[in-house]
Amino acid sequence: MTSSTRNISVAPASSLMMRLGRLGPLLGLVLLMVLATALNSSFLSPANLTNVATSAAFIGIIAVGATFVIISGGIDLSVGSLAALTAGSVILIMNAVSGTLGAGWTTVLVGMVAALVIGALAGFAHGMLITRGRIEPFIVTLGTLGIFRAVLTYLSQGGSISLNLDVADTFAPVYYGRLLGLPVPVIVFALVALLGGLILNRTRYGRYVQAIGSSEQVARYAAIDVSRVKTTTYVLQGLCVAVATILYVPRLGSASPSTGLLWELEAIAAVIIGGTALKGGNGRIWGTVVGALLLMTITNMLNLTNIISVYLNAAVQGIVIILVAFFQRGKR
Amino acid sequence: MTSSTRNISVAPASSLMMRLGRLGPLLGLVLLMVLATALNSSFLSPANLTNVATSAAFIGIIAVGATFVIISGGIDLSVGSLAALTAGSVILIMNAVSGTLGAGWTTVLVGMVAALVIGALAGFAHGMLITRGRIEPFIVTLGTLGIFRAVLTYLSQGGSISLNLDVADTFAPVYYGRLLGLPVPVIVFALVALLGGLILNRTRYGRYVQAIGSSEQVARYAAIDVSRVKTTTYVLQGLCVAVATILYVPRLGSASPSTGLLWELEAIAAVIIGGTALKGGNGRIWGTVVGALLLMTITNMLNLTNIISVYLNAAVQGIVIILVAFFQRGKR
Amino acid sequence: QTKTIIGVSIPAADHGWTAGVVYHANEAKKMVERMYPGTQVIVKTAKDANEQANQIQDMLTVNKINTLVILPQESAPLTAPVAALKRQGVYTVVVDRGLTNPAAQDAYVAGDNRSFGKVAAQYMGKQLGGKGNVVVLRGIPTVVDNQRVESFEAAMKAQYPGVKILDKKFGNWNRDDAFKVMQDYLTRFPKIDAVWAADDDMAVGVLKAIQQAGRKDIRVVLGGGGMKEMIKKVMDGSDKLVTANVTYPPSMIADAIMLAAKNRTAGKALPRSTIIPSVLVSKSNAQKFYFPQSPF
Amino acid sequence: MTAARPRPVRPRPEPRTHVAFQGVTKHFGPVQVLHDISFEIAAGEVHALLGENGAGKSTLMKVLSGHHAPTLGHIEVNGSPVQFRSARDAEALGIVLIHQEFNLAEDLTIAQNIFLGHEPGGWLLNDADMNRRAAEALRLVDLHLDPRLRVRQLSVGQKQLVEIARALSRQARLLVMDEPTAALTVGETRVLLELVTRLREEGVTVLYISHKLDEVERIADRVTVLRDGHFITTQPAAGLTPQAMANLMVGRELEDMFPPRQAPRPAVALRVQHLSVPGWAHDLSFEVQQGEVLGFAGLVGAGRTEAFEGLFGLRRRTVGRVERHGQPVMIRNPGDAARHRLVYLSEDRKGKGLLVDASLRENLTLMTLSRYARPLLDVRAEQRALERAVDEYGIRTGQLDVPASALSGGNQQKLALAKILETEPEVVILDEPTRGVDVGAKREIYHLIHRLAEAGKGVIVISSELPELLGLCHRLLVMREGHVVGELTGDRMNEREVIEYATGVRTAGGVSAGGLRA
Ligand SMILES: Nc1ncnc2c1ncn2[C@@H]1O[C@H](COP(=O)(O)OP(=O)(O)OP(=O)(O)O)[C@@H](O)[C@H]1O
Ligand SMILES: Nc1ncnc2c1ncn2[C@@H]1O[C@H](COP(=O)(O)OP(=O)(O)OP(=O)(O)O)[C@@H](O)[C@H]1O
Ligand SMILES: [Mg+2]
Ligand SMILES: [Mg+2]
Repeated sequence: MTSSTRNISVAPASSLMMRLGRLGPLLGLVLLMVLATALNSSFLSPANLTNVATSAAFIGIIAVGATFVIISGGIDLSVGSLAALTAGSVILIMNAVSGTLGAGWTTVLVGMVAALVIGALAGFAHGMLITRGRIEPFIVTLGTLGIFRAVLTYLSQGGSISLNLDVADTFAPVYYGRLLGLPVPVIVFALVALLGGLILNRTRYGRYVQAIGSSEQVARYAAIDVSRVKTTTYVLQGLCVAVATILYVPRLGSASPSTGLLWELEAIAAVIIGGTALKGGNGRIWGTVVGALLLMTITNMLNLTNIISVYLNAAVQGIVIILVAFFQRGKR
Repeated sequence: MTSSTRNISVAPASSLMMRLGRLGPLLGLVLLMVLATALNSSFLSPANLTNVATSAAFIGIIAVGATFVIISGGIDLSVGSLAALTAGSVILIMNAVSGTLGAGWTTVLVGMVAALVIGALAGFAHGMLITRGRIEPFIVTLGTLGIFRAVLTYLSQGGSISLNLDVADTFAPVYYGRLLGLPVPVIVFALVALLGGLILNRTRYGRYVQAIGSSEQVARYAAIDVSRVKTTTYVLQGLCVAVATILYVPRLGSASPSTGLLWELEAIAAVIIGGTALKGGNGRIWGTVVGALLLMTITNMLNLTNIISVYLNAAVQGIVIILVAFFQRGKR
Repeated sequence: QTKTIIGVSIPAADHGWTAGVVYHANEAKKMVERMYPGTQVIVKTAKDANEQANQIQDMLTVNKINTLVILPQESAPLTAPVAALKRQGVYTVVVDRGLTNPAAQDAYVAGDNRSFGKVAAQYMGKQLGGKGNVVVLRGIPTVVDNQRVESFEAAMKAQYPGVKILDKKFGNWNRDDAFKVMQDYLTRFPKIDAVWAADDDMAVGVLKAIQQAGRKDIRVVLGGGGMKEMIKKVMDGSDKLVTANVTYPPSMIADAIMLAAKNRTAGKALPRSTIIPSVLVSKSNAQKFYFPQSPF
Repeated sequence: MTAARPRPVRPRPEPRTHVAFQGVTKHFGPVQVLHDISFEIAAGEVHALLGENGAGKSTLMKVLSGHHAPTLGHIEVNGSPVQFRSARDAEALGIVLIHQEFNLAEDLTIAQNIFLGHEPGGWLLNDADMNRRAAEALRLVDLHLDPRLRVRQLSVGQKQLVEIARALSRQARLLVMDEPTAALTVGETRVLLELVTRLREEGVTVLYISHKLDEVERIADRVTVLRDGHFITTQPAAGLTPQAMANLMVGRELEDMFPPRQAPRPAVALRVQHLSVPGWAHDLSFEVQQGEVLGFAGLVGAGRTEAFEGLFGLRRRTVGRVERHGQPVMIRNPGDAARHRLVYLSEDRKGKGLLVDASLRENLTLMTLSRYARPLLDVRAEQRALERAVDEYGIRTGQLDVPASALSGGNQQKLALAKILETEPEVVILDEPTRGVDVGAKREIYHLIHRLAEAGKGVIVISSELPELLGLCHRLLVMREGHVVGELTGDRMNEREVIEYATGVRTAGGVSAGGLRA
């Protein structure tokens, strides 16, 4: 061809700033940890760090699912309610089958499968209403937010649904146990995040999720089955909620109308603090993981100190969230 | 240039469907009213209808502001907290000045002006953080959601802040009074909605808001001061919250950490049920008004009947919201 | 003779105690409608003060109630709306959380938040032998919570100055939040002698957190409110940390409804004020407070 | 414009019909866009499709490639009727469309876009392989970019090349190119045309849409003309001059493309000194007289667009001094520019020029709303303005109350032009003003530009079409790698000199860009 077109080298200029921007949430987390340690040196104790990681696991696992939904351009407000409903239903199911199957692992397995089925079905319903029903995701999941929690409230008659004690004992290691020295929830969280990252970045499906979030029109022109991919993101979200619930149930062995309250906001916040744009198109799982850890570190830090009036806890959280977002603003 | 513009025959086909789609929320409201009347004939009594309209006024007024924010492509999650903080601060201010200014209208006026100033300042802060600070609106307002409520909790020391009784008596007519046979809040709601509609559809500013929501880039190239217009939408939102608060304070005469809880969800729901797209670009104020009325009618209907377990209220609301959205889905 | 229509407005069942309220209100409705034919009871729940204010207005306009039994979400914001109903001729019975302007209520039936805190402090101080470290989990920032915590602290300071309150954080009357707060307390304080969880839902989370950490230093976990599982533990003595409870019975709503029905159908006024004091539940009297049918 | 066609004589097998349109008709709602179109495309030929803006070319091609379903009629491929449910069905038969309006996911990388829907790899994607193959495809179109760059960062011309590379990577048997050269400069265009020739030799059928009729003359075997959605004729290209093609398209004789140039006035309309846009343009200084048409020539990536975006404050830049009509002015953003009666038409009409989802009326009046605010907006006056502009700029549309996205490419361009000229500016900067515009309309735009100049405006034209710059401008500045490397007037304004400067064969002999001011 003609030599008239220059070879344009992709100059690495300004990429340092870019990278710093990308690392914003991580920097935020590190700074926060330094601050927390300064305020109370027990912050860095292994026991406390595992506590933080374990608590972050619930929101974190849910947020991994939310990352997919948000990257594809959707939103799911119902995750907290779905967690509550799943927890309640699963407990009722396990209590029921424990009569015939006993209080062993069979019953627990039945419960786990039930959780996954419920999560997947709820996600599928969301996906169908959004794609076939052509209703805004915000509306659909705002609706089911009410519906799921109401059904749980009805099932529990407003009180709590408790797992039979003997089943709870069998189930307990799923939350309280340790593998390789780490709490099970932390391991599961890590696995879910790795799998999520793999799916998002290394599979066709993940690529399509990003393409759809970037431009649905383009994706459709590229003959991608947009409805199916979108529906699947909600199913993934449902499955993530189910996994979180499976870890949650053995913790307190009960579900009540206040289970999972406002988890949706925390999950979405984790995703966005992690650098995924709310309007979709691109994002990253590791950012979400950092986001979840960061949110939990703030709470932990506030519980470990007394310097701020308890009334102002929420203010500190708010300020930290805004500051972290400010750190990584460069890249937009 | 060539005058060769063809006139291709224009048949009015399919525009009926389009129109029906646009009227979706209105149809939903009418159907719901028919249902409510069937369940309890006193639904249609003037007293009940004014009750519904009055209760809808708070969320409705806030939602008018939210319509601007959402059309411009933003979001404001902090409205409920801001309402609480404004109510609390205004009560403290009025209590303080009533010592010198007495319990008359001067004090009340001071309170009203204070509310507007606080609302506008909060909105301005949001706008600055979002435009100059380049932080996602979701994050900024999630942060201030926590901050505003925490400050109120601090001011009230966890309890509630009450308006002095004599000032409350002077203030009362602002909520309980009537003008032309209609409750004051309904009149104010109507005025705010009319003004909002006028600004959105018949002024330059409103056109710019829509242009920015449609494409910020194009708006910038078209010499629109994007930052200023966006900031102004948040200021408008803050002013709407202030107006709602001015109506709210004489009603309940106090503010507490739970004032305005979850109003943001209701306001956004009203906007989106009304047919404004969450991703911005276009929307309509009358739809928002209908959306607010619709949400309140659902609650009212549930209060009027006994056929459904109280535990399931939220489920009914959820289902109705989804159904209404389904009605108007055609247009997307 | 006009028919008695009693409107009951209570908070939505969002945690254990309010669930108990909803349960007892519905039980009372059944009983009243059986005992006083022709009397109608309408039970409605509201998720916040604003909705409750709308709700009681709706009840008057549409259901034409002439008696209101209300357990306000919050006192101050509902004072004006209840007063408005009273002005329009409704007989108002306020339960648990007294209005800021007592003139707005015809009758008041309530638990006693101050005695709730005091009884808890006295029991705990005694158990600790007047010396030790206590952590406190408070509820949601409300007047109720403030009263309980203030009187707890006051009583402790007055009677057991040797007991030290290490910190008090909000657990939001929620098991999960309480679990997390307790975990962090356990990290932060190497020696804790007793936990005042102020609510049985929170006590559940606290117990799990202690169990997980395997800490042996804690001797007392005191909840409150009378959740059936907790009462059962006290009754059976199955958990050595849980040896007592402090009542704050959600059934007070039922008492109020029954009182209202009895007096209103007879055309009489209720006593201005009926206070149901908080009492200590221990192994000896636990049976009396055990309602296995209630969700709470 | 009449280059001899370098056509190798090939042993042609019996001309086989590759695709046949059979009575294809298409409605968009109430508007009928295609009327009973029937014609055939032979296997292995380069078949050009001509027609004015809005004639229905793009629509017909979208029907062919499975993006739209015809309302009536059908398409035959290799003799058998087909029903495409999606673009994938068409691609399965080797029919690939290069879109006129880009269809790239901005958040994905070049490689990810090229292989979207066709990713290599098994369960896990093989990104290394994908990037390697994407680089190969890019090399075919002579675009030397890292395939891992996000498309958001590319310029319009580069996006166009990526689109083409994507189509090439699909092993097409029938390649539909919808105005592939509209955003390309001479160099890239030549590369592309060579590519088309090579594809034909490999037996690929090419359907080629362009408003650059000299290109058509160079490469097409046969030509089909559409007018107002009707089939007009199919003719062998051999006997057709660009002039004849234009006449077929428009249905009447077109005379002088470029009006005679009037002498500029002695007053300076705009003077810019020491404008630098980091990474793009270095220390530019230039001025344009009132009544002058100043051209900016250069290759893709020369930094012309960026320089002017910088001037308007749309990019980070530094600037020494800007004078308008002799007065120093401060331009920090497009708002300042508008106040000083400067406007800029972006080359990227979809991303920066038009609100594609908004109505024509809202687009037209976006920059002149103050005119209709009294104080409330007078929508009826806006509507009248739209009717006038539609007439004046020849915007062809079935209905006036449609979103801008429903206009054909060329008509969108006219709307974008109308929008900025509505502001009655004193200095007009037009970046690729005739992108995708048909010959007839081009001529109208040229005349319009001259009317602006005659009225004393300063006009700057950035264009990749050399003939356009040569025919239109009083003076040309040639940019290369962010520097003004040459200034051409009078006799020196010819194709050879421009290309020599633009490609660096000739330099300004040590004269710095700053010294090149007129
Ligand atoms: N989605 C649509 N809805 C309504 N009308 C449309 C739509 N798409 C195209 N049209 C109309 O169809 C006609 C033909 O458009 P088309 O894009 O095929 O023209 P074209 O020949 O490609 O023109 P150009 O040379 O400008 O690209 C135009 O009048 C256009 O307004
Ligand atoms: N020095 C450079 N370093 C990196 N990339 C460059 C450089 N110069 C040019 N480019 C690339 O080439 C593109 C040139 O932009 P653009 O094509 O808009 O320039 P232009 O002069 O306006 O050309 P035209 O208007 O003809 O398209 C840029 O997007 C960039 O990716
Ligand atoms: Mg076209
Ligand atoms: Mg350019």
